[in-house]
Parts: sequence; C-alpha cells; structure tokens
Amino acid sequence: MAVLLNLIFFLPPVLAAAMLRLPPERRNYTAVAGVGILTLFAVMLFFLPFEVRFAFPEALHLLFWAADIAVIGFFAYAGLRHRSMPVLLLALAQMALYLGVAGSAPAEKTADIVLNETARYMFLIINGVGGAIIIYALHYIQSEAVQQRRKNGFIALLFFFVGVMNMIVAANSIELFFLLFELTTLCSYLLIKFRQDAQSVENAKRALWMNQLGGLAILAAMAASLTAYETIYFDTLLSRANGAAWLLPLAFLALAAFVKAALIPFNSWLLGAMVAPTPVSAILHSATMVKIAPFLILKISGGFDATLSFLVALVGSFVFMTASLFALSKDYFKEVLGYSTIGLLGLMIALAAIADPLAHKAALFLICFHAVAKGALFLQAGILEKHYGVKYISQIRGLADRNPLFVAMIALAFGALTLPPFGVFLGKFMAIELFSQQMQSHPLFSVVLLFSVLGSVVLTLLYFRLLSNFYAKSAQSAGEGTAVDKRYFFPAAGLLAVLLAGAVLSFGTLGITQVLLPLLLLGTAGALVLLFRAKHIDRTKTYHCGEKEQAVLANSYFDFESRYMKRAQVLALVLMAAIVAGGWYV
Amino acid sequence: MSTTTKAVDMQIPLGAQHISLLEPVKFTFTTQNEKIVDVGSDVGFVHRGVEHACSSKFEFKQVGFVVARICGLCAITHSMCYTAGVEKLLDAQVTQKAKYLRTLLIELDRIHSHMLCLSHTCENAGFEAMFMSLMGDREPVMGLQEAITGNRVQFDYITIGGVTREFDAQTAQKIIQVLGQTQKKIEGYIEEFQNNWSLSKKFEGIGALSPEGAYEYNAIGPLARACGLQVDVRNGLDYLPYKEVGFTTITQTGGDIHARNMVRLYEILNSIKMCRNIVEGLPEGEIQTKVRGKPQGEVITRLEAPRGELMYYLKGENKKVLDRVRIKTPTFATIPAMIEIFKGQDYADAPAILASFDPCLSCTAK
Amino acid sequence: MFEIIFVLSAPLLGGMLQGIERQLRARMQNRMGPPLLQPFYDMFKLIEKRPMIVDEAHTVFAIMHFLTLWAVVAMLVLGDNLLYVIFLHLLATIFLVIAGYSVKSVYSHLGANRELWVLAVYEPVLILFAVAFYLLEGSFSLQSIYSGQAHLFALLPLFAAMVLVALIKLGKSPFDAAHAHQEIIGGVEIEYGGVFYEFLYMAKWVEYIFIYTLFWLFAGSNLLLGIVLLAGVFVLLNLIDNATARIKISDLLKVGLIWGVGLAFINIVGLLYV
Amino acid sequence: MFKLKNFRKRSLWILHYNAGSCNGCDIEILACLGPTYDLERFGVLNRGNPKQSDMLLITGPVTYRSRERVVELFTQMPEPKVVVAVGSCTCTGGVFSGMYNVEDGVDKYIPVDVYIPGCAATPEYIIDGVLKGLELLEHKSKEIVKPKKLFKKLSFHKDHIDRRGIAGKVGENDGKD
Amino acid sequence: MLHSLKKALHNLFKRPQTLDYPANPIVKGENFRGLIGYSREDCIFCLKCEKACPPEAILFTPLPEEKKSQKKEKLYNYNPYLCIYCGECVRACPKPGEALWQSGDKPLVGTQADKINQKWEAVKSDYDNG
Amino acid sequence: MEKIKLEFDRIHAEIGKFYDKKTWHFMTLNGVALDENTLEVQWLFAKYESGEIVALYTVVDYGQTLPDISDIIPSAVISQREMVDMFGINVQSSEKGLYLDGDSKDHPLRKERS
Ligand code: SF4
Ligand code: SF4
Ligand code: SF4
Ligand code: SF4
Ligand code: SF4
Ligand code: SF4
Ligand code: SF4
Ligand code: SF4
Repeated sequence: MAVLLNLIFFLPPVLAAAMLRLPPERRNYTAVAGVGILTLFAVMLFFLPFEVRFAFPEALHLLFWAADIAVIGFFAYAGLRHRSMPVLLLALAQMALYLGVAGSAPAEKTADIVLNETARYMFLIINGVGGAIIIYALHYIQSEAVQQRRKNGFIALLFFFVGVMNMIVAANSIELFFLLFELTTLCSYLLIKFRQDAQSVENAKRALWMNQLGGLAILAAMAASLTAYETIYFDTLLSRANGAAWLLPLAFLALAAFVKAALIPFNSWLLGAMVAPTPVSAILHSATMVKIAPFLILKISGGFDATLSFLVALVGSFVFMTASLFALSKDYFKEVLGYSTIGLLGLMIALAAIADPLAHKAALFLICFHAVAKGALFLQAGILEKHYGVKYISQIRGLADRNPLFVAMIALAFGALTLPPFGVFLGKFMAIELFSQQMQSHPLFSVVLLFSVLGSVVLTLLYFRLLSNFYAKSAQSAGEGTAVDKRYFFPAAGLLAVLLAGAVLSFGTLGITQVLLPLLLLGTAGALVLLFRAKHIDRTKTYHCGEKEQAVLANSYFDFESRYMKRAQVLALVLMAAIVAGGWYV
Repeated sequence: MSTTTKAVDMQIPLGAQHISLLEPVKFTFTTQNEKIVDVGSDVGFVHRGVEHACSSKFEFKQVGFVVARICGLCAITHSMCYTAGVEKLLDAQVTQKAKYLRTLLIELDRIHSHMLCLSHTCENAGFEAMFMSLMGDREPVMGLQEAITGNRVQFDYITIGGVTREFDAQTAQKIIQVLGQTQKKIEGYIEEFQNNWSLSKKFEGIGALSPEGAYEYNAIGPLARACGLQVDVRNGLDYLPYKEVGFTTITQTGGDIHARNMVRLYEILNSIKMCRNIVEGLPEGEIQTKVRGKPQGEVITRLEAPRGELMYYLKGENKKVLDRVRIKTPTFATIPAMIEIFKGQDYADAPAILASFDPCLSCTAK
Repeated sequence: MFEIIFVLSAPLLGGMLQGIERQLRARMQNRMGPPLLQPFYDMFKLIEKRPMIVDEAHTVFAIMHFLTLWAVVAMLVLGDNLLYVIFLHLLATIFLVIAGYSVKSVYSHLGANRELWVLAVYEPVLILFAVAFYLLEGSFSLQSIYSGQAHLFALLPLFAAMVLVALIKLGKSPFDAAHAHQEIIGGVEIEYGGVFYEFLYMAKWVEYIFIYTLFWLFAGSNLLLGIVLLAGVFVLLNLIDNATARIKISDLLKVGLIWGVGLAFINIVGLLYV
Repeated sequence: MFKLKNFRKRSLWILHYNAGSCNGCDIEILACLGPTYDLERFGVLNRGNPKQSDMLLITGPVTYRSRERVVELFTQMPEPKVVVAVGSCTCTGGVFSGMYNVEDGVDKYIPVDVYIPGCAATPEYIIDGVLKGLELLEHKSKEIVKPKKLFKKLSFHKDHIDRRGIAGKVGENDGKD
Repeated sequence: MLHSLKKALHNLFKRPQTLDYPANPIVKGENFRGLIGYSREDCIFCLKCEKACPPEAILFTPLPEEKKSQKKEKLYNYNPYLCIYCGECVRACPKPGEALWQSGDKPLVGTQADKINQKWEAVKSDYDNG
Repeated sequence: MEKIKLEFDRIHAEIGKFYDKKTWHFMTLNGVALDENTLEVQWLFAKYESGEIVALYTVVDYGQTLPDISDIIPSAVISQREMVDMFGINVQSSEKGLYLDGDSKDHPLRKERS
C-alpha cells in the first residue's frame, strides 16, 4: 500500500514533467489517462481498511531541507524582483526562523506520512475534483493568448499542485507540512501570475506575502512546539499537548489555517486570484489550497481545549456571516463565488474546531461537497465567460431562455450548496444541531450559532438572488443559444453527477423521505420547465399599468463591503489575536 | 478590480392604470434600490376640452353645470367660482341667505373631500382598516349633501342668482346632529394619526416640502398650509360670508404627509364649526334673485377648493356664449413641486405621497 | 390516520381559515363582509376562467411553489424533523422567487426581491425557533414536541417573535411589504390569472396551515391550550392587521432583525441559564 | 351534485379604470367598497390587476389618450368578463359628449355589458349594475370578445384632426415578453 | 395604535354599519334628483327644456306624418343615459311640475341588449333631419 | 384686477423684476385669443396677503416665440406647455404634448375654431 501511496505522491510530478514535453494531442491523452489513474488510486486508497504510516528515508529529509531553503530563497528573489518589501522581509524572516527551527529539531523516530480517514477523503477530492478541473483546463487554456510552452506549463503546474496537495494531507511531520505549504504558496503564486499583466502580478504578490504569513505562523508553531513539547510531529504534539494548558503551537497552526482559508481579513488574496484563468480559481477554491485550512483544523482540533475550540469556532462563524454578507455586494460572478467560498470555509473551520466525531463528520461533508459543487460552479463560470461572454451577474439575465439545460445545471450546483438533501445542506443542518448541542455546555456557543444561522440565511439569499437572475427576463438578452462545447460540458456534468450521487451519502443522517422528497420536487420542477409546452393556452403580455412600453428592469444592489469591511477586518483580527493570547495563557 | 455592484436604474411605472390611483396619471420613477432618483410624468389623460366647450358649445347659463363636471370632488367650488364670476359680469345681487347656503355646501363638500383624501392616503399606506373607518364615517356627511341638494356628488346647487333649494327645520336638526357626531369621530382620528406607530413610519418626515420650497413652487391649499404658509383664499373673499361664520386659517409645520393630514383634520373641525354656525344663524329671505342680461367684460374670481386655490378668468362680449373661460385648478401648479418631492423618496412611499397631495388630475387636464 | 386526513385536506382547511378571517376582518372594519365560503367561490371561479399565461417557466414555478408548500406541511404534520421542515420551506420560497423573476414585469421583480429580503428576517427566527425546541426537548423531532409538554411559558419572547414572522408570512400589515397591493399590486402574483393564479391562491391557504401548525407546537400535547392559543393568535394577528399601516421594506428589515431575531436569541440564551 | 357555475357567480374581482371622468363616479365606487355599501358581500374585491379581474368598471367618457389603455386592459382580462360603464358620461359621453378630445362613451371601443346611468351614479345604482353584471357573467360563454377598432365615427373637426386614423394594434402579445 | 385596536375589537361586537342593499331597499329623500318625468298633455312645446339641457338629453323630433295633428306638436325623446340630472330643464320649463318634473325614481341599469347608443343615434338623425 | 402691459422684448426682465416669491403667488398663464392672428397672453399673480390680483400681459401673434420664465417661476413650466398645446404658440424650451398627443395638428382655443 505504501507503494500506492508513494505513487499518488510522485505520479503527479511525473505527469507534470510529461506535460512540459509532450505535443498537445498526446499531452491531452496523457493528462486524461493520468487523471483517471490518480482517481483510481484515490478510490482504492479510500477503501483501505487500515491506517498506513511510514517514514521517508533520511536522504529524502535532506532533500526536503534543501527544497525548503530553495523555496524560501525563491520567495526572497521574487521579493527582490518585484521590489516588494513584504515579500522580501517575510522571506528573510522565514529563512531565519526556519534555519533556527530546523537546526534545533531533535531526531525523532516517527512516521512522516500518516494516512488516516480524513486524508482518504481529501485524496478523493483532490484527485477527483482536481482531475476534472485539469481535464477542463486542457481545453480552456488553449484559448489563452500565450505560447504553447506556457500553456503546457500551466497544465504541468496544475498536476504538480495536485501532487503537493496529495502529500500535504498525509504529512505528519510539521516540517514537511511547512515545505508543502510553501510549495502550494509557490504554485498559487505562479498560477495567479500566469497572465502576467500588471493586475495579475500585483495580485500574485499579494497572495504570496499573505501566504508567507501563514508559513511564518507554521514556523512559529514549530518553534513553540519545540520549546514546550520538543517535537515537530503532529501526532506527538497532539498527544503531548492533550490536556496541557499551553497551546500556543496549536494557536499558531490555526492562524496559518486562517491565512490559507483567506478568512477575513486575509480575504483579498483569494479574491485577487480571480485574475487568473478560471481553472485556477476552480482548483484553488475546490480541490486544493484553501481546503488545507479546514483540513488542518480538523487535524489539530483534537488538541484544543474548550476555550480555544470556542474561539476558533467564533472566528469561523463570524467570517461565515460577514463574507456571505459581502458577497451580496458583488456583481462579478467569480467574486461572488469567492466570497461564498470564504464564508463556507469559515463554517467548515467552525465545525472542525469542535472536538466531536459528529462535528468532524459534518466538516468533512462540507469539505467534500463544497469542493464538488464549487468546482462545478467555477467550471460553469468559465463557460459563461468563454462561451457566453458573461462575467457579471447583471449580464446573466435571461440565460435560462437560451440554454435551459446549462442553467439547470448551474441551478443544481447552487441548489447543492443550500438545499436538502445535498451535502452542503447536510453540513449546515448538522452544524446547527451541533452548535445547539455545544451551547448547552458552553453557553457562549450561542453566538456561534447565531452567526451561523444568519450566515446561512444570507448565503441562501445570495444564491437565490443569483439564481433568479438566470431566470429573469430582461429587455436585453443577447447572443445565441448554442450548445456548450463538450470538452467544457463533460467535466462539469461529471461533477454534478457526483453531487447527485453524493446525496445518497446523506441517507445515514437524513431519512429516506427527507432525501427523496426534495429530489422529487426538484426533479419535477426541472422536468416541467423543460417539458411543459402549453401550445393551446393563450399568451398575454405582462401587466404594465395599461401602458405598452417596455419595462427597464434591474436588481437592487448593496454596498455592505465598502461600508463594513474595515470593521469586520478589525474584529476578525482582534478575535485572532485572542486565539493567540488564549493559546498562551489558558 | 473592485467590482462592487454598480448602480443600475430600474424604471417603475405608476399609472396610467394602477390600483393606488383614482385617476389616470402616469409617473415613471427611475429608481435605484427602490429609491427614486428621477421622475417622468404624464398628466394629460383626462383632458376633455372643457375650456373650449365652455366658450363654444355651451351658453353661459349652462356652463355652471358643465364646469361642475370638471371634477366630482369639488364640483361645488367650480360652479361657485364660475357663478361668482358671471354674477360680477352681470352685476347681479345675491341674497344673504343664498350666500350662507352656498357656503354651507362648500364646507360640507370640504369635509367629505378631506375625509376621502385621508382615507385614500391611508389605503395607499396599506392601512385598510383606517380606509374603511374613514369611508364609513364619511357616509353621514354624504347623506347630508343628498338631503340638501338631492344628489350625493354632483350637487348642481348653485345657479346664477342664488341656489336651487333650501331645507326644512327637520333637515337642519339632522345636519346639526351629524356634524356633532362627525366632530367626535374626527377628534378620535386626530389622536390616532398622532399616535399610531406604523403611521408615523409611513407619514412623518416623508414627502416633505420646506416653506422655501412651498414659495418656490407656488404651493397652495393644504400643501402650503402644512408648511406653515398662511395661504387660504377664504380669507379675503367678498362674495361669501366666511368672516361671519367663524373661519380660521389652519397651519402646521413640517410640510410632510403627517402635517398635511393634520391640516386636513383640523380644517374639518373648522368646517364643522362653520356649518354649525351657518345652520344656526341662517338669515331669512329669498334663495334666488332674477338675473338679466349677458356677461360683458373681464373678471377673475378665486375660491378655496379643498385642494387649494381655484381661479376662474371669464371674458364676455355681451353674447350668450362667453368669449373665454380660463380655469386654473389647484393641482395644476403643484405638479412640478410633486415631481421634486418624489425625488429621494422610496418608491414604497410614492402612492401615499401622491394621495397626500390629493391630486386632482381631472381638473388639471380639464 | 388523523394526520394524513389533515394533510390531505390542508388546502381546504386553509381556505376555511381564510374565509373565517375575511369575515372577521370585515366585522372588525364594521361591515358585513363576504360569505364564509368565499375563498372557495373564488377558487371555482378561477378554475372556470380562460387560462392565459405569460411564460411556461413562470407558470411551472407557481405550481411547484404550491406543491412544495404542501409537502412541507405534510412533513410538519406527520412529525418529521423540525429543522428539516424549516429548511425545506426554503425550497418553496425559492420557487416563488424564481417565478417572480421569470417574467418581464417590474412589479413582479420588485415583489420577488422583497420576498427575498423578508426571508432574511423570518428564516433566522424560524431556525432559532427550532433550536429552542431542541434545547427543551433534546432533539428536533416533531414527534417528541407533539407529545411533550407545553413550552409556551418558557418561550414567550420567541412567541412574540413568531407573531412577527406570522405577520410577515401571512402578508398582514404592518409587515406585508412583500406583496403590497397599493405599491406593487401583489408583487410576485401579479402576472398570474385563472387556474394558474389559483395555485398561488391555494398556496396562501397552505401557508396558513403551516404557520398555525408552528404555533401549535408551543402547546405541545396540551390540546386545550393549543386551541386557545391558535384562536388567540388568529384574533391577535387580525387585530394588528387592522390597527397598522404597512411599513416599508427597509423598516421591516430593521424591526424584524432587531426585534424578531433579537427576541428569539434572547429567549434561547435565557433557556440556557434557567 | 354541485355545479361549478353555482360557485362562480358569487366571486367577482374588479378592475377600475378612469378614462377621463370627473371623479364623481370614481368616488362613488370607492364608497361602494367602503363599509356602508360593502361590495365584498358579493365577493367583490378590487384587484387592480386585469389578469385577475372579472369585471372592468370604466368611468369617464374616454379621452383620446385613454382609449388605447382601455383596450389594452380589456384584452388582458381573461374571459369570461363583463364591462360595466359607470355614469352617464361613460355610457354616452354625458355632458362631455361632442368635446374635441372625448370619444363619447366606451362602447365605441369595447363591448359594454352594463350601462349605469347617473351623474354621479350613486352607490345604489352601482350595486344594481354590479349585480346585473354578476348575472351576465354567469351567462357569458367563454367566447372571445374582441375589442372594437380604435376610431371615432363623428369626428368633431375632421379637417383639423388626422390622428384618429392611427389605430394601433393593441392588446395582443407581440412576442417580446 | 391603541385607538384602532380598541375600535376593531369594539366593532367586532357591534352590528355592522352596512346597508344590506338590495336585501333592504335604500330609502331616498323626497327631493332626490332622479329621472325626468314628462307629460305630453301639459306640454306646450316651447322647446325651452331642449335648449336648456347641457348634454342635449332631451330632443324633440318631428312626429311621424300620420300622427301630426294640431299646433306644433313634436315627439319628446329623453335619454336617461345622457342626462346628468341637473334639473335645468325643469327650471327652464314654463309649466314645471306639470309638463316636466324631476322625479325621485332611479333610472334603470341598461344592458347591451338595450342598444342605448344605437337608439339614440337614430333619434339624433331624426332630429337633424327634422 | 389690475392689468399692466409688458413690452414683448422685456417680458422676461419685467417679470423677473416684478416677481417676488414671498409676496406674489403666480396663479397661471392665460391666453385670450383676440382675433385670428393675435393673442393676449397674461401672467396672473395674486398677492399672498391681500388677495389683490395683477395681470401682466402682452399681445403677440402666433408666429412669435414667448420667453421661458420657468427659471424665475418653476411652476410656470406646465402652464407654458399648456399654452403650446392650446394655442399653438411657441414658448422657449416647452414642447407640445401635455394634453394633446404630439401628432395632433389641432390648437383648440384659437379664434378660428369657435
Ligand atoms: S383608491 Fe384605494 S380602494 Fe380605490 S381603487 Fe385605488 S387603491 Fe383601490
Ligand atoms: S381641484 Fe381636484 S377636486 Fe377640485 S375641482 Fe379640481 S379636480 Fe376636482
Ligand atoms: S398587500 Fe395585497 S395581497 Fe397582501 S394582504 Fe394586502 S391586499 Fe392582500
Ligand atoms: S361616469 Fe361620471 S362620475 Fe363616473 S367617472 Fe365619468 S364623469 Fe365621473
Ligand atoms: S389592498 Fe386592494 S385587494 Fe386588498 S383589500 Fe385592499 S382594495 Fe382589496
Ligand atoms: S357621470 Fe357625471 S358625475 Fe359621473 S363622472 Fe360623468 S360627469 Fe362625473
Ligand atoms: S336634468 Fe339636466 S341633463 Fe337631464 S334632461 Fe334635464 S337639463 Fe338635461
Ligand atoms: S319646457 Fe316644458 S313646456 Fe316647454 S317643451 Fe319642455 S316640457 Fe314642454
């Protein structure tokens, strides 16, 4: 099995290398085959009945050490090249801290790699959803106006990213985790920069230094862990810190997670990533990068005490509410999706922070289904941009008339984020129950509950509003109702199929009627919309006060973001500071 | 790359047909988030051509009945204003009793018209019960008008030289009794309009006109008086005995819907007082004097209709048909003000603001 | 068995309720009012009208709105999970909102938009309502709520919040901005006529049953209290409707979020300490 | 056995349009909706929406600018429907007959089922008329009644006014919705 | 708000103010202005009423040939759907109350079958020709 | 009613000089067709305090263009539009179509009509 594990770690980099070399035709076949194999591995590993742990040979450790130095060095170089003070300074700080930590780390005999249940789920998402996105990207990237070499590089990077992700979810050594964390930062930096215009470079720099902060937090966690618990391994740390009062390492790790999850106030890096080609957003939001955050919290929340658990949940739910609210102010489709990702990550983190098996299950549900649904949505956002030339919600109006099937697919993806019986709904549903439960022992959790209730309502509102735009009639619907390119269509449709199939998973938590009834209703609605053609029924015009002219329609809009962003950021920062303080004193 | 949603304008039509409208008028509100930023209007739906008909088709004796049909709500003020003008041109004398009776009817009309306006404003503010209640309490007043003139709405009571009917002692008693009841009801409404929480949300500070704006836009009637302007044509009339029957000018400050409502409510009380004085102090005498001759010359007469100043300009050239009849109606001049007031308000308030103007498009467009 | 009959006849019962309400309202307004069966006369008339539609999807969504609401009531009455029922109720609202947007009519769009905003007020209250029962009963199971004791007195603030929600959901002033007749002529429902309007009309009846059943939960298994409670709420809602004007949607949001959600939240926190 | 017909006659939703009246009849319609006359006893509701209305209450002699709106509203109402002309000026033009901007009664444009005389028509007449309309509604078949063309036979100033000729296509769905 | 609440509650236990017309007829005052009444016997055919009437709701048309008898007798036509019930005709009439009077009767509601406007058109063309 | 004649060229200036918004209430703009070609145009004012009425007037023929006074008196806009409709005289920056449809060639209140 360790072989399989090693394969899933090292096949992607190999594929990445292949992508760089192969001519386009063969490149595509190889990529599709590679994705297939990876997904197969992930599925096989998923059904593995036991935990796998092993350590890498010493030589590899040295390689990792060298890689670390190289990556940090590259960051320093990037800082110099872009004349970005934060990047340079952070790189230097990281270098110093890393050398200090690595130098003083004791020799431990523990597994570097641990394959537990959480990791198995993550494999599925990373390889399944990530794979679908890569396949989609194969065609998508061809329409970019760059040289073929860079297009290949793009695909290669995506593969490499998947590889890194595969390894990070199984990493048990914090040092290794740090390296991979930095590598994801690097990947995202390169991907965001892909189009190389001023905006892209600017946003890539921002993503870089913010994520470096996360790296720094991990280094700080390592340092703290070394001083108090003399280990740089997750499992050892958790077992030693369990019941202990001083939880600073965990607090720092949580901070790193917050940065990766782009929680407010770090939200700007993820939103800035929108400048890159759509597959980048898709892969960042669904399968990779940001998912590290809830995953990390899941990993370490076993060591949380009640206060830390509450504080992290508070940050999570607070961000859930505010990010959902800010999403309402956005018109750019991908940004709306971005904010909603941030919000849902907040909820995942809040759930993951509760040391309770059910909470972990809920968090996992959310992670998985959010990944699938968001992946699908981003792919569809890409189709909207490339195929229909639509980027803004206000332009979306009336699309349902032109391509009902496509819109039904989007509707399904949105539905999967709010409605029963889909996974994300299930997560929210369980969250409310869990928080209510927590409340009984820890009354302050009522605030977490309130935030999540409001957040989930606002999010629902957001999705409805968005969705209704597709069905909205407008005076100005342009373009033709052509079929969407198959190469775009299939990855998205595949993900949706997974979503639907996933509803089955909720059977344990929901009863049969609870699962089937909404499916039936949705199905009827969909079927009726597609099939109901009342030829014999007369048509009338819409009522316009007896006048004949055309209506000029528009949505209402809001400006929560510019009004409340500052306050939200300050509040979130205060809460995060409280976490560090809590880790120190409690 | 900040792409916060842009301000997109939505155009909300109100009219020509709309449930909150009694009369056809068309406003097109350009709104952002239901806030009105611009208003387009079309007020000409009810144009029938009365001015033209009055100087071509109808003889001057008939015109009184025609101009009454410019508007059913203040039909009596139209016929009064016209008749006063013609009487001036003919140099006719009218008995004191006829003058008193004319005033009585005009004030009764004001009572029912104000109550209607208030109830319509409440209906448009979504207060159905208040609409019902006011409409119910208005009925006795309508009954009085029918008892006196023989018709509930178009009284056709004033003729050149006097009035058509008088009433007996029994009716007089009934008038006093109904007025007493109505007064009590109105006092109740005054309290309710001041204290109802939801009405304060709907009316206070909404659709406000400043005193400056009132001068600027030539506001008249309750609209101006709600801004504190002392404008009431009844103050200086020579052909109706307002001074004797206890008229006072009612003003309020604030200029919002609430102030307009209060002006109307207090004016109803004042009208009730005047009516009572008239019925109790009705002079003896004939109600009709014979009038001869044909109108000759130019005259302007003014009268305070429920909605404000009504003006007639008549020009006769010693013929049966007048040379020119110019009617300036209360709402006519305030349409620019209305459009100004709408801006910056919520669309949700528009129907109530509109109703609180008590606009009369049928007379505006004639 | 009783439950099943109740569910099947929910629209009819709602219609009766509306008939009584129209009569009650009329009497409060000092007039005779329509006959008790008026809603059904309306129904039969609507069915007889010549069908006219604006757009197919628009029509379908109205039908789905009705069906979903009915399903929601079924789940509620048959004793499912309270929280689940409340979430499923969202689905009904989605159909309505999309229906509102799917025609090129200003008023319909305004109505749909407002429908969304009022959702932001009542949905949190409803969820907190479910949570309150969770805290008291230990689960969201409606079965146990129906057979449990009456919680009205532990949940008085929440009860007040629910009255607010009921006013919003049943379209009564002061909180009926979502389908304000004098502004947007019924909002979402404006473009429907004939049979297709009938679905929305009946959906309103079902909505009555939904809301009043939620109130029933306050009484638990106490039948007498339940009946008194429902009658009281019924009269109270109509009294409020008859004593207030419609406030604007922005005011509604403020009042609803501060008072509705506020009261519900305070009640829940209170439950933890009592 | 119940028949659908038995039920229909007691529900009547109205749409009111003022086509240039003096408001006299309109306020009497309002009075009818008020508590003293309470039309809701007969199931009457003022819907303000042609699509949900069975009866079109028209007041006013139909001014030139109103005529297309009248037809538009009429066509948006689904059958069976009745049109009630309220007030003398609506029936025949009343005092306004022959004025240059009026069309002398609605029946030039749409088929009128009930004529309520009076200036103003009192609530009593209006209730009579509405009940008459209810009766007719019961008998009305579902046949489609088309509005008449937009024209005025007796044009007051033929040589001055050529705008009467423009009879727009009204009321039908132009496929843009 | 309290005032309205009290009122609503109070109304609930009161008899409604609705006049149950048509179940109970509405009694009109004696001088209610209804239909114009006409007596052929008393009329002197001075045509003053015709001239006075603003909407021309009274028209005198020539009698059919065979009926033509003494003096200047003509056929009285009255259109209650055109009449505005102002009473001017009665005031103009030299024999008010005998030849012409305003009754308290209410006019009948017309229907399509009554062909109101067509019939009046015919009267008007008679009048124009006469 | 006092009548003051204005010279055609000085209408705007004279009204501007005369009109004080807190003293004078602008009632309306009135037109009286004198014969087929000439029209008397009156700007009617009433004093707030005493009710005294003043008519500023001028005699024009239909070819002339009246100045726009809505910068002095905003509510005159609508009267001016009415003049355009009823008499077919031009008023600066006021179009037709307040009451009559834009395509009407008719001017009901001109002398030759009655
Ligand atoms: S005034 Fe009120 S009741 Fe009357 S038609 Fe208008 S909205 Fe309806
Ligand atoms: S001001 Fe209004 S109420 Fe008075 S006559 Fe004119 S239209 Fe009628
Ligand atoms: S707003 Fe309209 S639909 Fe809503 S309750 Fe009032 S009358 Fe009924
Ligand atoms: S029929 Fe008479 S009362 Fe009715 S609207 Fe017309 S003019 Fe007014
Ligand atoms: S809002 Fe309209 S439909 Fe509703 S009760 Fe009032 S008048 Fe009737
Ligand atoms: S019939 Fe008479 S009262 Fe009625 S609208 Fe016509 S003119 Fe006015
Ligand atoms: S009452 Fe008036 S309208 Fe009727 S016939 Fe006599 S004069 Fe003519
Ligand atoms: S005025 Fe009298 S007498 Fe003369 S024609 Fe008429 S009814 Fe006859």
